[in-house]
Amino acid sequence: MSEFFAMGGYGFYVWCSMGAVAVLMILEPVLLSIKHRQLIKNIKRQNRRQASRENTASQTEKS
Amino acid sequence: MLKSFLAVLKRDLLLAMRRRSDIFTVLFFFIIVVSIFPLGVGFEKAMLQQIAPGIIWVAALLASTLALERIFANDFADGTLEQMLLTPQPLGVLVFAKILAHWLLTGLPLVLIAPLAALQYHLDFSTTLTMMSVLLIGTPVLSMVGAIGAALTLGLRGGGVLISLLVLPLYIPVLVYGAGAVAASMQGGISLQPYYLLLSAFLLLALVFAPWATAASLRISVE
Amino acid sequence: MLKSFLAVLKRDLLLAMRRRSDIFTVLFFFIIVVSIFPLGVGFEKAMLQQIAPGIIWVAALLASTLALERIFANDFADGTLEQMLLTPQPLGVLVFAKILAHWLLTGLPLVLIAPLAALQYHLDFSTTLTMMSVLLIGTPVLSMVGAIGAALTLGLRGGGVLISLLVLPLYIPVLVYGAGAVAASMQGGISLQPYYLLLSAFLLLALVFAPWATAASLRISVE
Amino acid sequence: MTLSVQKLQCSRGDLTVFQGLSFTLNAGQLLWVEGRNGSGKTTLLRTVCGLFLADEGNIEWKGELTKRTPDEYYRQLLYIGHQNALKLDLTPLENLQLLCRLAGQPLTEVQIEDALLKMGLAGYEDVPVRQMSQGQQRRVALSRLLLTDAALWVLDEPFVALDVAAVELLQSILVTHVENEGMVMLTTHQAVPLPAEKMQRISLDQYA
Amino acid sequence: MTLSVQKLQCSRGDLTVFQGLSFTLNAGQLLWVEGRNGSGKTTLLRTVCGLFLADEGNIEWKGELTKRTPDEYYRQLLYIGHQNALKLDLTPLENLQLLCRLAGQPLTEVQIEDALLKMGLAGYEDVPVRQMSQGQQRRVALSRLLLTDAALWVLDEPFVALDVAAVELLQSILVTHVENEGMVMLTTHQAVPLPAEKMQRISLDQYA
Amino acid sequence: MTINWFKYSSPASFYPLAGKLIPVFMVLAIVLTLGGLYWGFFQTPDVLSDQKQYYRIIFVHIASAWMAMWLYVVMVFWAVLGLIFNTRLSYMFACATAVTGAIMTALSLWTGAFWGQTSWGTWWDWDPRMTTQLILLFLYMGYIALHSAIDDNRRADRASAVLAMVGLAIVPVIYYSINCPDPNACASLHQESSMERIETNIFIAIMTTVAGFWMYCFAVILMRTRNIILQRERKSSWVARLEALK
Ligand code: HEM
Ligand SMILES: Nc1ncnc2c1ncn2[C@@H]1O[C@H](COP(=O)(O)OP(=O)(O)OP(=O)(O)O)[C@@H](O)[C@H]1O
Ligand SMILES: Nc1ncnc2c1ncn2[C@@H]1O[C@H](COP(=O)(O)OP(=O)(O)OP(=O)(O)O)[C@@H](O)[C@H]1O
Ligand SMILES: [Mg+2]
Ligand SMILES: [Mg+2]
Repeated sequence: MSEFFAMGGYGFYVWCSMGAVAVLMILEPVLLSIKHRQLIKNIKRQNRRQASRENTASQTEKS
Repeated sequence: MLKSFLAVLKRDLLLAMRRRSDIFTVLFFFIIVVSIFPLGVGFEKAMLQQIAPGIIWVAALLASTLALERIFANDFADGTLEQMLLTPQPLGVLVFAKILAHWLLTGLPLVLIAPLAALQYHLDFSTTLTMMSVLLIGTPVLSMVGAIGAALTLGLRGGGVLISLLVLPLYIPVLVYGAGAVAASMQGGISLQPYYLLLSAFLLLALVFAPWATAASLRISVE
Repeated sequence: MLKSFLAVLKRDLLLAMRRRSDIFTVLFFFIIVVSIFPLGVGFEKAMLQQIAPGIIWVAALLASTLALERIFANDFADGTLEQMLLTPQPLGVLVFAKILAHWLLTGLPLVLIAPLAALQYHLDFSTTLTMMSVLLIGTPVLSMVGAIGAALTLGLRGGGVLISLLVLPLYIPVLVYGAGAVAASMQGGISLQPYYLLLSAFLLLALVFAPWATAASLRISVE
Repeated sequence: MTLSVQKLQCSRGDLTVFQGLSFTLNAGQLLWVEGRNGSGKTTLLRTVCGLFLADEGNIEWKGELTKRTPDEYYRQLLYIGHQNALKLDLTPLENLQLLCRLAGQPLTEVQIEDALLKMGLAGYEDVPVRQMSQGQQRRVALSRLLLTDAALWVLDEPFVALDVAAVELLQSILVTHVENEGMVMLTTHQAVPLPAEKMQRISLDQYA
Repeated sequence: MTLSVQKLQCSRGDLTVFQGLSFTLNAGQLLWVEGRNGSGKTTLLRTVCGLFLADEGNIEWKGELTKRTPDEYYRQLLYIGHQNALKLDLTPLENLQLLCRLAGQPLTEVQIEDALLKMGLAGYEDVPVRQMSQGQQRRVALSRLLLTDAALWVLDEPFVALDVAAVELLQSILVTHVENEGMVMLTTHQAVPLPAEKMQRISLDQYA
Repeated sequence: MTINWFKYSSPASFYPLAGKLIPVFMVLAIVLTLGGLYWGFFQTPDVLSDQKQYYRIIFVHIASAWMAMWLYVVMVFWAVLGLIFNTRLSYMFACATAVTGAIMTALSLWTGAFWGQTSWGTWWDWDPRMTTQLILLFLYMGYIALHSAIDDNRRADRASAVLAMVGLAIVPVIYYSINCPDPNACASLHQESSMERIETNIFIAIMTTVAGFWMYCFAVILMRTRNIILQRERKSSWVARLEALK
């Protein structure tokens, strides 16, 4: 096992490359989905505000 | 059409004449950049000769990009550009006049001052001549390509540096063959013709496409 | 007084955060300038190593001057600068805050990115460290001295190039000792202490005089 | 000669500034665009000039889409916006000469001097525009109205920075133009003394 | 509290813009500076603020030369010029916060929101100023009048770009300030409804 | 039966479609990439003797280097499509592609540098291919910088589209100029791709990893496009309705 990770003495280089690739390629989709969730939360909040505003407007109209 | 072309050209030259310092600024920038390098890299003659073509060309590139920032910025800020968009002439022609004026005011002086720089780096006479002639073909390409960048970044914060960022990578072919020609001429025994042909081809292509692309970019930016 | 200092500092950092691209623009300008030189001068390893300190320092100088153009220009154009002149605080303090913000946004990133440039020029590890530390002492001096130039050229046409013209000659001492320290460290066996001492002395002098001189220049320019 | 705008909709970023805007402007009429701050007056004028791209709708000049035959349209159009379009380093004379040449209408010095005189700028012909006050610069820009033969004038807040005498002068210039079968489209918070049949008003507050 | 100006003379380039100008402005008074375009109104206001250097004459605040004790003077002074002094990339809230902090008067968000609301900018608190129209930007700048505790306001054409509603609002703000023993010095081509004893007029045309 | 392509050119109908496609591409990406790497790491021991184990960097290096180049073309394609047909969606694609492209370029430089250090003993050399890759990174950065420097989305889209187009027109010239800085010597220039002399196992591993990277890029670009859509169209009614469904 440790022989495998040593990569014949080049372990540092091989794993630095692979590591960078792994980190970036995992980080990118993760960040994107976090952003996506944030956006959806914002839109929901915006919808809620809109709805409550419309509610109060229609109530004042009635009264 | 020719009349508007001439009118714009004349106006830009006139404006430059009103503030003659502008022209000298670019020139001095070029000279200063060329002159401070030896202070950083040392004064060894052989080494200076070797790096001279590269340094002089990069300095020309930088001077040209920096000067570019102004090519449309003033017209944009004071509303003249809007008026140019609202004329019954094709915008490309007016833009070409502006680019030409810009080259006459910043590119051409660089070509003429280049021998001074060559002197500082101990280049011989024939190399200096080569240097001047490739600069003469190369700098208009820089102005043309740069104008597109200037049009795209119109009115943005940090315009100056941003233009350089966009445009410097696009200058690379001119840099490589421009500096290459000078280096070849320094070595001697190599035919310079291919260099001249390539640079002229770049110039032709730029002449055909750049004014048009610049005009399109201006329309986008003014909106 | 401290409050206004912090307010100005915070505002400038906030503005930069609003347009994060601004910071990267300067960085990339630096990297691009450093990277296009070899295209002009050739790729020989020994030669690249020899010219590296000079090239990297000159690129830092240029990036720093270019970024300077913006330090007061926006405040001037939109009238904020007038308001800063009309406050009951000493102008020098506000100016110092602006310069500090400017260095944090343009100088410090240069220091941090310098190892990449060193890599491209095949510098070894200890030389790279020296490079970073002299840049760390030197770039604030550049910002300070440059601010005076920026204040003097405020609102003039051709600001960008004009500043470089005024300021680049003033940068020469920093360039000479900065590049000298790196070259010395590359050779090995030479004490670097005098270089550090001199650069620190420049920094101290700049800290004492520059904000004050900049404030005075601003008052003149706004009139 | 008619300018007709149909179902115009413009937006800035996310915001739809106005929509469903239609009007027809005939020769000998003035269109006064009104509206609150931020109601889209500037946006409308720029769109009509083709400087801003509408989301939807047509703008026709003499029955032709302006996008289709811009040269024809621009020959008849004069736009003066917030900005004066003057080069600060040139004199009024040089500035006006260039602007007229660009509009395809070369003029002699005498004509331009005459216009400057009428605008109350006698003695300033050879002073760089940079050395003039706000109002004087605006006057130089407005001198173009006396020089142009364009039929359609599009003016964004032309009265700004003018003193009382200049405001009256400008008003009379506008009235004369309209009476000579010209067309004007303008925004302003200042009244223009014109009879109702020569003046249309449009309030952008209704099209938000 | 008095601002008194004696024998002021200013020149721009070769031209002497005005000379021998003297006036005294007391608490609870408004000074309306009139004059043709180019008569030197802007120059006068900037000189009073210390942004422009006079050739001759004294400017005194509470009997002290303003040059001598600028900090004292600037604590009481609010100047709004042609330019709005707003950062286009920041929101109105951030802009006003900074301007107040600079003037040595930190304010809470609530106070600023309140001022923006009064200026008719509700809903624009978090929009970058860049995305506002001319008039809206001017309103943001003028919100400072509602927030400041400075006694002396110096305003250069404050009514420019404002619509009718905003003009009325600004007029009422000025009147209130004057009635609260404040001082205003302004140039405008718009009348300000104030009784004669509270208003001084000065015409620069006489001092050329 | 013909498919109505234009139907999917509107963000409203594209958004849910993309939502369905993303998991598919993601799974494919994971399977192919890991499969390729598995093949490369465990099925090639006979080829890679102990001294040359660093050779394994090639799998990710080539994949990222290829993606870097292809994505630029893809980006310009969408940008040009946007300029021609003025469709909002294609601009959004272009914009989304740029970031992933830049990341891929950075990865190829990074892995290349580590490779260089092992095989040539230098982190960086001015080899034409490496230099071109660096310049490609600059071009991506220019595109991104320009786009983010402009506030107005419409202007940002169109301006950066023009830039990308000009860039693509000049890239071949740049590549050529770096590849043969001396035009006199260019006739003899013959850059052979080492792909032809390659061992089959390694070839399979490379190709599978490359396919995996393609799938990954599809997935990520779709994700980013969806984010951009939400960001730009947050005020429009279909977005509001979309969330009501959830
Ligand atoms: C920072 C450094 C490097 C960069 C930017 C870089 C860039 C590239 C690019 C763009 C390609 C794809 C080109 C193509 O398929 O034609 C590539 C492929 C390749 N690179 Fe690198 N490279 C770097 C370092 C290295 C090093 C040090 C080596 C090896 C000793 C290397 C060996 C290869 C090989 C063998 C291929 C694939 C085979 C081929 O198509 O020719 N690269 N690299
Ligand atoms: N930068 C300058 N250089 C030289 N002279 C100037 C400059 N700016 C203004 N002037 C001159 O100074 C005089 C006064 O200008 P100022 O701007 O103070 O006028 P103003 O009363 O504010 O006019 P307006 O009503 O048009 O704003 C003008 O006659 C003008 O020609
Ligand atoms: N650059 C911009 N980006 C985004 N939105 C903008 C921009 N400029 C203006 N807007 C918005 O567009 C709307 C219309 O602006 P416009 O300048 O056309 O108004 P206007 O009627 O001319 O106002 P004013 O009387 O204040 O000049 C405003 O609500 C403003 O918030
Ligand atoms: Mg407006
Ligand atoms: Mg004035």
